[in-house]
Amino acid sequence: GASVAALSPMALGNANLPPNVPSWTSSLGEGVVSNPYGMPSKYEADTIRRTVPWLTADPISSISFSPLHKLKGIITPNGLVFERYHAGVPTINPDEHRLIIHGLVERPLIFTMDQLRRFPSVSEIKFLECPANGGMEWRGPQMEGLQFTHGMVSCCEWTGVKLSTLLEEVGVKPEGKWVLAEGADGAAMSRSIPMEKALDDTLIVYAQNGEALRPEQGYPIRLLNPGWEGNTSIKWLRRLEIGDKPWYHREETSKYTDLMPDGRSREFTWVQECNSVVTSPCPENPWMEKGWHEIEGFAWSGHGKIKAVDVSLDGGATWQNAPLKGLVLSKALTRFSFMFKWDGQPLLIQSRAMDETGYVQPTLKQLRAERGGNSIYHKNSIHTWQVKEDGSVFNVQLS
Amino acid sequence: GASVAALSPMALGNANLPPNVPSWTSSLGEGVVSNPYGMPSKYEADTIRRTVPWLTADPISSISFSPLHKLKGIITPNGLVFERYHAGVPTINPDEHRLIIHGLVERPLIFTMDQLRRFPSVSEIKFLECPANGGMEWRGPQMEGLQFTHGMVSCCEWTGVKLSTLLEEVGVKPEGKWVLAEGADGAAMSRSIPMEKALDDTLIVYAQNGEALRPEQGYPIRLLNPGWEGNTSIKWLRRLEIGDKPWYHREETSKYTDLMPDGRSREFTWVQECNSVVTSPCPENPWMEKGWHEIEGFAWSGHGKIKAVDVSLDGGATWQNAPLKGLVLSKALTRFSFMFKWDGQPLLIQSRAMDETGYVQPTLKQLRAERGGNSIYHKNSIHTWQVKEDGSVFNVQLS
Amino acid sequence: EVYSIGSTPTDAEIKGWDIDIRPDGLGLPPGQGSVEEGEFLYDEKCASCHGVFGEGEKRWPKLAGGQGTLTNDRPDKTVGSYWPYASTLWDYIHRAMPFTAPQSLSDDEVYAITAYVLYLNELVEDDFVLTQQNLADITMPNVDSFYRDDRPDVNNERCMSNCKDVSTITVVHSLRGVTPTDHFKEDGNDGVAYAEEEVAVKESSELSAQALAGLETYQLACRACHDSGIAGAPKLGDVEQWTLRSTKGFDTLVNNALFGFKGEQGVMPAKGGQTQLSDQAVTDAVHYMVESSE
Amino acid sequence: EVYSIGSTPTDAEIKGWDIDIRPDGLGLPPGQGSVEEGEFLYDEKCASCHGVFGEGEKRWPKLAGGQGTLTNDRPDKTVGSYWPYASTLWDYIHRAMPFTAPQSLSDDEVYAITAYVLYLNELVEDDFVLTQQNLADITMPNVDSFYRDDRPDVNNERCMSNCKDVSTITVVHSLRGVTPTDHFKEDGNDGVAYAEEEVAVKESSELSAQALAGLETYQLACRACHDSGIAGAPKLGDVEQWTLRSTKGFDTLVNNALFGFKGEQGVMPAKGGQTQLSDQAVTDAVHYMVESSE
Ligand code: HEC
Ligand code: HEC
Ligand SMILES: [Ca+2]
Ligand SMILES: [Ca+2]
Ligand SMILES: [Ca+2]
Ligand SMILES: [Ca+2]
Ligand SMILES: [Ca+2]
Ligand SMILES: [Ca+2]
Ligand SMILES: [Co+2]
Ligand SMILES: [Co+2]
Repeated sequence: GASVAALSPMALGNANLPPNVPSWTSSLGEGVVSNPYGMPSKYEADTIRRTVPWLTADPISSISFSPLHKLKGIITPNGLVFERYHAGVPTINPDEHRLIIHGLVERPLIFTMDQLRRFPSVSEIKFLECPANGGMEWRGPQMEGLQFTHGMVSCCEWTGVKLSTLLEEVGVKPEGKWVLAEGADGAAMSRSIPMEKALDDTLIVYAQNGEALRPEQGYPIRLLNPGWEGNTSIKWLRRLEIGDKPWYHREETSKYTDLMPDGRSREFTWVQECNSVVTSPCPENPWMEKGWHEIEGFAWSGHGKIKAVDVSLDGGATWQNAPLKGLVLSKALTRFSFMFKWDGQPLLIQSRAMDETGYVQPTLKQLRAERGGNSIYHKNSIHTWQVKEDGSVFNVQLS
Repeated sequence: GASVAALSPMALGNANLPPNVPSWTSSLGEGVVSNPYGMPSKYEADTIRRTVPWLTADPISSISFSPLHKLKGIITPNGLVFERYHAGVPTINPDEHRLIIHGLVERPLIFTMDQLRRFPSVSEIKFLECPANGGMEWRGPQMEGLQFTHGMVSCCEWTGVKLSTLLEEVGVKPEGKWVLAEGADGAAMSRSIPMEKALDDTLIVYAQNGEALRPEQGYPIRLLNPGWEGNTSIKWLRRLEIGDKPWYHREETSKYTDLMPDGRSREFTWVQECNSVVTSPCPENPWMEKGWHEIEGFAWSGHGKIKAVDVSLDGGATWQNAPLKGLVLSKALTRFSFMFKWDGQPLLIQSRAMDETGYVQPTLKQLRAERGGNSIYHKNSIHTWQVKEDGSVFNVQLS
Repeated sequence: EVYSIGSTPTDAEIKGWDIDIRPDGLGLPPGQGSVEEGEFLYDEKCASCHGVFGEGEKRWPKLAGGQGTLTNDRPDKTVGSYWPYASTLWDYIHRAMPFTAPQSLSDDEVYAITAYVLYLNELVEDDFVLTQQNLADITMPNVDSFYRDDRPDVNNERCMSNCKDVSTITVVHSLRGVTPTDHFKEDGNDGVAYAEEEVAVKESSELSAQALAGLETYQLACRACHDSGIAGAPKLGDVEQWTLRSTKGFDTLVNNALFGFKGEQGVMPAKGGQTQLSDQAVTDAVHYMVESSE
Repeated sequence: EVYSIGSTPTDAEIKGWDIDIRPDGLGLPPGQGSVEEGEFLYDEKCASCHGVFGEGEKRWPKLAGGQGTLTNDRPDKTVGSYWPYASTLWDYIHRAMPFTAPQSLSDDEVYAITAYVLYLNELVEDDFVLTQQNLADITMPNVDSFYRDDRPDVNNERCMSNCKDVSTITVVHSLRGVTPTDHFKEDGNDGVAYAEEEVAVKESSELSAQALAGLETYQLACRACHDSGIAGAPKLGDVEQWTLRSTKGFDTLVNNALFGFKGEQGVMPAKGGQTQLSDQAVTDAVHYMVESSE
């Protein structure tokens, strides 16, 4: 194989390139526990979460985006999981934190964090997504990189106790149909969860990708509602009250309701419907050379497993199946891949996912026709990257 | 349920306990991108890798252990993956790093890191273990915690290119039966890999748990031989040479050979055989209360999937099956769990794993009878924790 | 009950944390508050962000107005125009507001401020007194407009070829400059995608000792408004604004900072709302702000 | 060839990195070196860690001796007693030694040092000259003792009950103090499980400017031996040892540091082996060490 383009890094000077002995080969590096808790290479310093200040009034109630363009596989490392909270990240001493479960129950209970770890635990890889992901682009493309168009989604291995296990401990009364979950942060963030979900797959989580939850993710404990709007997975969880009706709190009335063109609004739009995006190429990962490239991306669905992903290179006129790779897990990011030999022609790359319910990811046109331009949340439409002749990539919408 | 013991943290003072409003609820926390690359809570500061200085002459050629007692699920977060290297961690500029493949091939090739990312990629969750894991205890128990008895194993989602893909590019000649892999570190660490493995599941890895490889793990690229001795998975990989015979370099003669009682030695003992350990309770995780506890641990096998794990509470006289939980993947850590109601009696807790080949994890007595006390590597015997009446836990061996 | 782990909370423990309010009034504590009392409290604790008339300062949420706009091209969703239940307002103010001091309001204060926000939305009269008893009776204008999620609402086909006429495709480009790519390519390691115009603030070496002593207080109590200039607050480093104000004399500035005042352009709460601060600390912070803006 | 990604390396590029040596001699470059030349080089570059006779200082590897011990209770695995091939020695010295300066030796130097390590193991005579041609002919004593992995070698049963007589179980406890649990429970955040006895080193405030200037050089070039006292090096802070040596006069100390010397207790390599260091830097480092040990 001969290179089709010059090896541009050569321009950097060749002291470390063959035939020379690189400086890092002719010397000793750092010893063990130089970093007892390790960090990425200094050459990866631009792999960080980022925020967009104009989105919110203050960084304390705001969002930061995962650098999806840098991520591989389905696990998001904890340091790069997107952040969303309403009163900043509280610094909670786990020894002084409690979980209370009360309301329409036989036996209200209060738990220390150590006690929660005595229950049978489960570990599950699930995505977590803010329903506002992509929501800045209902009216037109605004964001110039994948980190900002789709970066409000992450995927981790979560460990904790099934909520159903704890509900069995307290004994839910027959009238108990809803659970209010409440955080210990300055927003005392609260959401109403229906009992069916609570008894199905909701978790009380204390670990994330192997280690204790990160503060931004709810340390020491959080709720996790797999496949649902991220905000329902209450962080810094302190209280669960069982009731017979929903609470209609601020985050399920003023926010996280979807305004329709007729002036009415959908409420309790919990599920994050099937979605997908190409992560390479993307504006941050342009193509530097002609020839073969892996067109790669991920798909996910709050309704279960991804069944298939198709890729189009011509803006949606023709599609080809892109094989899934790695683990295909329910309500988890799922990778797809499509090898393509690029000869320098301009492209309009799209991906379209289908989940196990048979639902096919819609076009933006379809979504807009149904929902108008003001519903903010749940924009899961097919996304388009424009690849130019020079390999640069742009966020565009087709109409 | 009533507590069987006093809630000891109460002693800390109750300003943040109910009915009070905790300080972190009545104030604002930190805003987004306060930590563009996030870190654990300050209350988890003791969840770190640790080393044992007397094991090696210098920390630059040494080992640090993963805090297994703190880990949950099967993913080891990158900051806590155990470290082992022979000349320190080199700081490699990825733009100035290359991979050369040459020797008995049709077309030698040299790759930039960007070029490697153009190949079809795969992501797989695999454990990585140093064959010296547990090797300090052939003659008797020496280490006082799980971190040190078993901490040379970690498990990540690795992303990269199959070595077979690259070997197809260079075109291996019929005489090519072995691959020499060589690192760019100060040890220029090298090992001979047989062609069958290279064409089976060996990977050239550039990402780990979603993000770029960590420097300690071979940034920007490393080899990964799933299920094999960690040292064969050459880090900071710079060169692969195809040859017709193995090289018998220092790390496959002086080291990583197993001295038997008859004075002869096994060579090329690549596979990490089936192993398991209870991670809770353990010396670092004593039981603070009587009543129900989850006895939890993990098992792994370099030969494939874990089929079953049994737990004994009486030092191996009687065993009960401990259900596997979560993902059961080939050559990956696999969790098991056993609920147990503890009334305060002393216990000798053991776990015993069986893999899909039918191999059952041996006793230390069996291993010693076969291998004596000087083979250093591959001590995968059943491990014993002694639980005392007060819930404290000790590393013991039974004879 | 399977595992008998955990203990039984006392009634007092539950009561301290059981703060949720429901549309039917369940959870409301005894108490009351009038629109009149509410106005006074609102102006002091809320107006700096949400505007004297609930119109919202800068990007801080608007609380009033917007009725009848929900089908507009740019709908205006506020408590009055959008929220289905008054209970939500009581609950949210009580659990989360004021932003910088959550759960600091007494129950009567929450009744009063809730009454006033309803009044700003023309939902109650100026002599209205909100109580535990009458809250659930308030009907919000938009209450009947919510319906349960009925998705999936769109139905795409898995078409594989000839799915559209390529010649009809129009490409709409993104607005350049919103998240400039150079912010995340080279040296953008601060986590901020879009740098707002930086105010040139002085180096600490140029500041007096007293000004430096005020830095911490500034960051604790003043930054929220004076960094960005919300609620009409003069921005740190804005020489023009600060020169103007300094003409009143330094003592007047300190006095206004200590006791608060309502100016033409906005409201300055006493000690920035952090009444636990010493007078000295606040004075130092004023030194810091004035010197930084010379 | 499927994807045609990457480019063709030049022969020179491959040659620069192609350093591996095989038992059959494949890979050995032209060159040679004698035991005699090797002794000189070894003493200068290797003995500080591996001992003048290959006996190994402290925990640094032993290179010679141990023949006939492989079936002992405490076997002694060295180049002579254990290694199957001489090529491995050449390859390893060339790629990785001396530890602090890998790949710094010329090919002839590697031949000479390899010859000397073989001589220390009584595998060649003192007049031996190792060459590209004769290396593969050297037969190492342990070459026939290696056999391919024949595991699984043990066969456990999946017994479920009555697997052993509980009354026969003897519990062997771990040796307390090796990895004390208090190091990873409370305040052990330095990542070190077992703290070795600390040497009381002076505060930097007690040191002269020249001594402080030498700190960096100390850490770069001297620490490896003088922190722990390997190769007979006087330990930093060991007042007795340093007082003894200071009696020779400061200039003698500096001279020995600059040009190296062989003392009774060990070898000091010239400039600690880091010959790129300026004389001044080394002098400063001696100041640092002497003052720190007063
Ligand atoms: C320092 C600024 C600040 C002050 C002072 C403040 N708020 Fe807020 N307010 C906010 C912010 C920021 C939000 C949005 C929080 C979020 O993102 O969840 C908010 C949200 C609200 C909302 C919900 C708006 C909506 O549309 O969902 C109400 C109601 C509210 N505040 C009332 C009050 C009241 C009443 C007070 C005084 C007692 C007050 N606020 C004081 C900043 C402030
Ligand atoms: C500063 C200390 C130091 C110096 C100087 C040094 N070495 Fe080493 N040597 C080491 C260490 C440490 C190791 C083990 C490295 C590892 O962990 O892989 C080692 C390993 C070796 C081994 C392999 C030992 C075995 O049993 O596997 C040989 C052979 C060797 N060195 C030869 C030399 C020679 C020859 C020189 C001089 C040219 C030299 N060393 C200089 C520290 C040193
Ligand atoms: Ca309640
Ligand atoms: Ca007014
Ligand atoms: Ca920039
Ligand atoms: Ca070669
Ligand atoms: Ca000699
Ligand atoms: Ca300690
Ligand atoms: Co109250
Ligand atoms: Co050479």
